[in-house]
Amino acid sequence: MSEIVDVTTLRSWLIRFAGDVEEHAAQLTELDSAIGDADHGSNLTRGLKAMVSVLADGTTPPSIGPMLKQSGMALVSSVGGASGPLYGTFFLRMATSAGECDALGPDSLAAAFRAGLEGVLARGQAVAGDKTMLDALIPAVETLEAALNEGRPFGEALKASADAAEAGRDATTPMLARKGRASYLGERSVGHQDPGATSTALLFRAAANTMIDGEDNQ
Amino acid sequence: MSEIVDVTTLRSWLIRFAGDVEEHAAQLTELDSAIGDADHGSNLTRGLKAMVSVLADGTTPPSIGPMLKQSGMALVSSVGGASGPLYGTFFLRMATSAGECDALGPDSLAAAFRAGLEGVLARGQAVAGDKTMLDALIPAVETLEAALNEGRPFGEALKASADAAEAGRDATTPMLARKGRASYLGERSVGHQDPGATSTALLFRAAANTMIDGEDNQ
Amino acid sequence: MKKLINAPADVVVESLRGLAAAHPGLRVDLEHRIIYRADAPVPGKVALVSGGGSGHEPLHGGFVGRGMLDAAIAGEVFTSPVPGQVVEATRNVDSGAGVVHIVKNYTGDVLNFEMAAEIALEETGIEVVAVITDDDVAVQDSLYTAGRRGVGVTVLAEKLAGAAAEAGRPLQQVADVVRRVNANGRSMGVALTSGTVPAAGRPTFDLPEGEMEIGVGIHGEPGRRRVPLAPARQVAGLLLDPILDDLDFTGGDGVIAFVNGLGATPLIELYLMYGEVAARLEKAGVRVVRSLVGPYLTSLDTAGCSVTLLKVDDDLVRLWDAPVNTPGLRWGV
Amino acid sequence: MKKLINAPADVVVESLRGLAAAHPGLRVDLEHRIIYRADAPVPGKVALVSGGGSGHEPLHGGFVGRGMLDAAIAGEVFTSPVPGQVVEATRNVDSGAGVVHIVKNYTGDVLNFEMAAEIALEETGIEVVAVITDDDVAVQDSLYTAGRRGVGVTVLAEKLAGAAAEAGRPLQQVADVVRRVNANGRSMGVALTSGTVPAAGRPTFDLPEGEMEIGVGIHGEPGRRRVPLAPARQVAGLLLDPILDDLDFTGGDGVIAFVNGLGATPLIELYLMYGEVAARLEKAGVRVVRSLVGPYLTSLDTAGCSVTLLKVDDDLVRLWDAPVNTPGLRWGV
Ligand SMILES: Nc1ncnc2c1ncn2[C@@H]1O[C@H](COP(=O)(O)OP(=O)(O)O)[C@@H](O)[C@H]1O
Ligand SMILES: Nc1ncnc2c1ncn2[C@@H]1O[C@H](COP(=O)(O)OP(=O)(O)O)[C@@H](O)[C@H]1O
Ligand SMILES: [Mg+2]
Ligand SMILES: [Mg+2]
Ligand SMILES: [Mg+2]
Ligand SMILES: [Mg+2]
Repeated sequence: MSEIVDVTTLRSWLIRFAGDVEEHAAQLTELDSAIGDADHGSNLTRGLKAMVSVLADGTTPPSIGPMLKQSGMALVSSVGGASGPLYGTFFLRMATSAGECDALGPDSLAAAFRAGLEGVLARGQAVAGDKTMLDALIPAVETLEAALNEGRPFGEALKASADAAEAGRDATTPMLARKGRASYLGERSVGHQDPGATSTALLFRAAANTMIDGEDNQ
Repeated sequence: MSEIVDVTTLRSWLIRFAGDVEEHAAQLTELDSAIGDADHGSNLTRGLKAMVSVLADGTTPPSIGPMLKQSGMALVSSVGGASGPLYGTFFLRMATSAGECDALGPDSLAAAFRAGLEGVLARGQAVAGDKTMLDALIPAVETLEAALNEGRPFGEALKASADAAEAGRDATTPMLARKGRASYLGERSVGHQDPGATSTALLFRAAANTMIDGEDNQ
Repeated sequence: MKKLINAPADVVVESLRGLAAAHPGLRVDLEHRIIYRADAPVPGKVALVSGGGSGHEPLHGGFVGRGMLDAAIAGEVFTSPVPGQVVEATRNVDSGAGVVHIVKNYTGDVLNFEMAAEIALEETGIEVVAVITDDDVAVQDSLYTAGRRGVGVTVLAEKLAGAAAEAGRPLQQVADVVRRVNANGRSMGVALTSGTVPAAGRPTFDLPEGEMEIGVGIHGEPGRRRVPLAPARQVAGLLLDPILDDLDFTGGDGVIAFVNGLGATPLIELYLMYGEVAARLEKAGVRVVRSLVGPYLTSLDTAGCSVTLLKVDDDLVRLWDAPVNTPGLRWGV
Repeated sequence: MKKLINAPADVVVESLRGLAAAHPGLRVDLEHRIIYRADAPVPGKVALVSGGGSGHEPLHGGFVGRGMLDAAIAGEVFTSPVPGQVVEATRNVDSGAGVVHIVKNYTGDVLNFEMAAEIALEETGIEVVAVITDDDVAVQDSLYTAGRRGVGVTVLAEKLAGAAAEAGRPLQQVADVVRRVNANGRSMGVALTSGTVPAAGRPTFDLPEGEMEIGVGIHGEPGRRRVPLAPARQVAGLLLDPILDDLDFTGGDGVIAFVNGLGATPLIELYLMYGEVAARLEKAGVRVVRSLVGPYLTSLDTAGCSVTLLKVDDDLVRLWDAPVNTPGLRWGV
C-alpha cells in the first residue's frame, strides 16, 4: 500500500465522512436529543452537504491546504451550532499545517491532525473528559502519533487511530458533561453517549477506510 | 286568601327567588355554557346574594318602591353581565310604578310587572321570539293581566302567570337566538333552552309560591 | 389549567396591583378596578373612558395615558364592569368638557355602560357620549340581532380618538373619530386553541390538534366555522377575504393594517402572519400606510390572531402619528 | 403542532419579511437575515450588534433602532447564526468607531461570534469587542463548565449599551456598560409548558398538567428541578430566592426589575407575577427604581416567565431613561 495521501484521497475521505454522517444523521440527532437540542445530525448533514458541493464543483483547488480551507469554511458558514466552528476549525488548522502541497506522508498527516486538534482545544476551551468530541479526537490523534512513532505501518496506524476514536466515543457515556448544551443537564448527562464524539469517530473510521489503498468504498 | 301584597311578602318573594336561583345555579350555568359563556348561574347568584344582603340588613326601607329600587340597584351593581342591567331594570321600573306605598293590590302588582317588562324591552331592545328572558317574561305578564281582567282570583292568576312563564321558557328551545351572546351561534343556538328565560320562570314561580297565602316555603 | 396566578377569584385585582406597581405614572383604584392617567382630569380636555371584561390585556388598562384613554374600567374576566364603576371613572376624569365612552358591542357591556351614562347624567350632569364598536365581520350583522362584536377596531379607536382629545377637539368631534374609525374598520379572527377562564379551570371549547376556528370572538365565542389547520398563507386569506368582501379598502388614502395576537401566539408567528397579510393586500390593491403587529387585544391564553383593516384619511393618519404614552402603545413622546 | 406558519424551514425568513413590511424604518437583509437600523452606519457612533438563534422575538431584531442595536442577526430557530452573517453585519454598521458584539453565553453563539470577530479583524481591520452575557442563576457557574446561560440581562444590556453608544461613548466604555450590566444582573425562569420547535413538530419536553420546570432555559433546556404547579406567589419566591442568594441587591441605588414572558403567557399573568415580585422585593429590602413587564425574550410558544434583577447606579438609570426607538422597546422619542 502507498504511504502517501494525495489530494484525491483526502477529498474521498471528506466525501466519505459526509456520506457516513448522513447515514447516521438520525442516530446523531437522537443522541443530541437526549443531552442537547436534537440537531447534531441535521447540523452536520447540512454543513457537510455544503462542503461536498464545494468539493464537487469544478473550482476545487488542486492543492491540499486550500482544499481543506474551503472545506472548513464551508462548514463554518453553514452549520451555526457549536459543531460548525469546531469541525471548521479542525479543517482550517489542518489546512494551515498542510499548506500548498499535493500530498502528505504519514507524519505530515499526523501533524495536520494534531494542528486540527489544537485548534479545537483552543476554540472550544474544553479538555479531555468533558464529554465532547475531544474525547474521540484526542485518542485518535495520540494513537496515530504513537503508532507512527513505534514505526507501525501507516494502514495499521490509521486503523488503530479509528479504533481509539471509537473507544473514546464509547467512554463518553459515563461522563458528566462540562461543556456545550449537555452541561446544563449536570448529573442527568451521565449515561448518554456524546453526539460530537460519535461523529468524530465516524471521521477517523472514514480516514482508515479511504486512506488505506483499496479500502475505499468498503 | 288576601289579595294584598305587602312589603314583607314582596321581600319574601325576592328572597325566595334568590334561593331558587342558587339552587338552580348549576343548571343555569350549564344552559349558558351551551349557548353563552357559562356564567348566568354564577352571575345571578352573585347579584341576588348582594340583593339579599341589602334586603336583610336593618336599613331596608319599609315602603315598596324604595325596597325594589334598592334590590334593582344591588343587582345592577354586582352582576356585570347582560342579565344584571336587565333584571335590575325590571325591579327599578317596578319600583317607580309602585312608588312609596306599603302594599299592592293585584292590579297594581300587574302594573308594576308591566312597567318592569317595558323596562326590559327598552333596555335590551329585544322582542318576543329572540330567545331571551322576554320569552318567559312577556307571557307571564300578559297572562297575569288577562286573568285579572277576566276576574279570575288573584291566586289562580299568579299560578297561570307562573305556568305561562314556564311554557315560554320551554318554547325558547327551538328558537334561533337573535340577542345576547347566544346570537353569535346563529343556527347552532337552536335546540337549547335559554338560560335567562329559565331564571325568569323561577321568578314567577317564586311569586306564585310566596304571594299566595300559605303557599310560602313550598 | 396552567397559569401564573393565585386564586382564580383574585386574578383581576392582583394583575391590576402589578400594573400599578410597574407603572407609577398610572393611578390605579383597586377597589373600583379603574386605571387612571395620573393627571386626570386634564383641564379642558375631553375625557376618554373605556373598559370591559378583563382577559384582553393590554386592552384597556394598558392604553391609559397621554394621547389615549383617561380611564379604563376592568370587569371580572370576560364580564362587563358594572355601572357603578363606570360612573366612578366618568366622574373622576371629566374636566367639564364631557366624556366619551368607547364600548365594545357585547350586550353586557352595552347595557352596563348605558345605565352608567344615564346615572352619570342624572346624578352629576356630566355629558357622556357613548360610541359602540362593532367591527367583527365574522358575525352576520342585522338590525334584528345583537350585531357584530367589537374587537380590533377598538384599539385603533382608542388611539385615534385619544389623539383627537389630546389635540383639544370638542366632545362631539372626539366621538365622531370613534364613529369614523368604527365605520371604516373591519376585523376577523382565528383561534388555534381555546383560552382557559381561570374560574372555569378548563379550556372554553375543544379544538382538536388538526383544526382551527375561523371567525372566533375574543371570549371563546364560536366562529363562522371550524376548518382543518392551514398554512399561514391560507389563514391570511380566510381572515382577509371576508373583510375585503365587506368593505372596499382599495383606493383612497390607504389603510392601517393591524395583526393582533390573541395571547399565546408569539411575535415570530405574528410577524410571519403580517408578512402574508401585507403580501395579500398588495395583490388586492390595498395600500398599507401604517401597521401594528403584536398582542394588543388578547383573549387570555388563546393561540391565534386577528386582522383588522382601517381605511384612513389624512386626518386619521395624523392622529395615528400623534404622540401616545401608555404602557401598551408608546411613540412620539 | 399549532402555529401560524407555512413550511417550518421558512419560518425565520418569512417572519423577517413581515418585520420588514411592518417597520419601514428598518432595513432587512433577507439573504443574510440581518436587521439594520436604516441609518447605519451612524457616523462617529460605536455600533452595537447582537444576534443568535431565532424564536426569542422581539429579541434581537425587535431591538434594532435608535438607542439600541445597529444590527441584529437571526439564526435558524434556536440555532446560532454563522460567522459570515456576523461579519456581514459588522462590516455594514461600523462607522470607524468600532463594534460591540453582545453575545448570549451558549457555546454555539460564542464560537460563531468569536470566529466572526477574528475574520472581521483580519479581513477588514474593524475593531470588535465581544461581551458575553451569562446571567442565568439556574445553571451552576464554574470555570470548568460552559457556564451560565445568557438570558434576560441581554435585553437590558442592549438597551443600556445602546444608550451609551448613542450618547457618543467610545468603544471600550460601551463594552464596559455591557460588562457592568452583566456583572450586576441575574435571572431565573420557569416554564409551565414546553415550546415547540417548528422543524420538530412536537413539544421539546413533556410537562404534565400539574407540574412546572423551575430554572428552565430559553431553548427548552431542563431547569434545576421539576416541581408541582404552585400559586404565583410561590413561583415568585422560587425565582427570586436563588437570584437574591447569588448577589446582594439591597442598598445602593436600587434595581431594575424585569418580568419577562416566555411567549405563550399573556400580559394579565405577567402583571400579576410582577405584583408578586414587587411585593417580595419590598419585603427583602430591595428598592425597585425601574421596571419592565412583557414578552421581550421569548422561547417560541413556551408558557412561563423569567425574572431579571439588575443593580443600577445613577449612570445606568440615566441610560435606561434615555430615548429608545425600536419595534420592541420605545420611549422618549
Ligand atoms: N466547548 C466544546 N469543545 C468541544 N466540543 C464541544 C464543545 N461544546 C460542544 N461540543 C461538541 O458539540 C456537540 C454538539 O454539536 P451540535 O449539536 O451540532 O451543536 P449545538 O450544541 O450548538 O446544538 C457536542 O456533542 C460536543 O461533542
Ligand atoms: N337584549 C336582551 N334582551 C333581553 N334579554 C337578554 C338580552 N340579551 C341577553 N339576554 C338574556 O340574558 C341571558 C344571559 O345572561 P348572562 O349570562 O347573565 O349575561 P351575559 O350574556 O353577559 O353572560 C340570556 O340567556 C338572555 O335571556
Ligand atoms: Mg445540538
Ligand atoms: Mg443547536
Ligand atoms: Mg352568560
Ligand atoms: Mg357573561
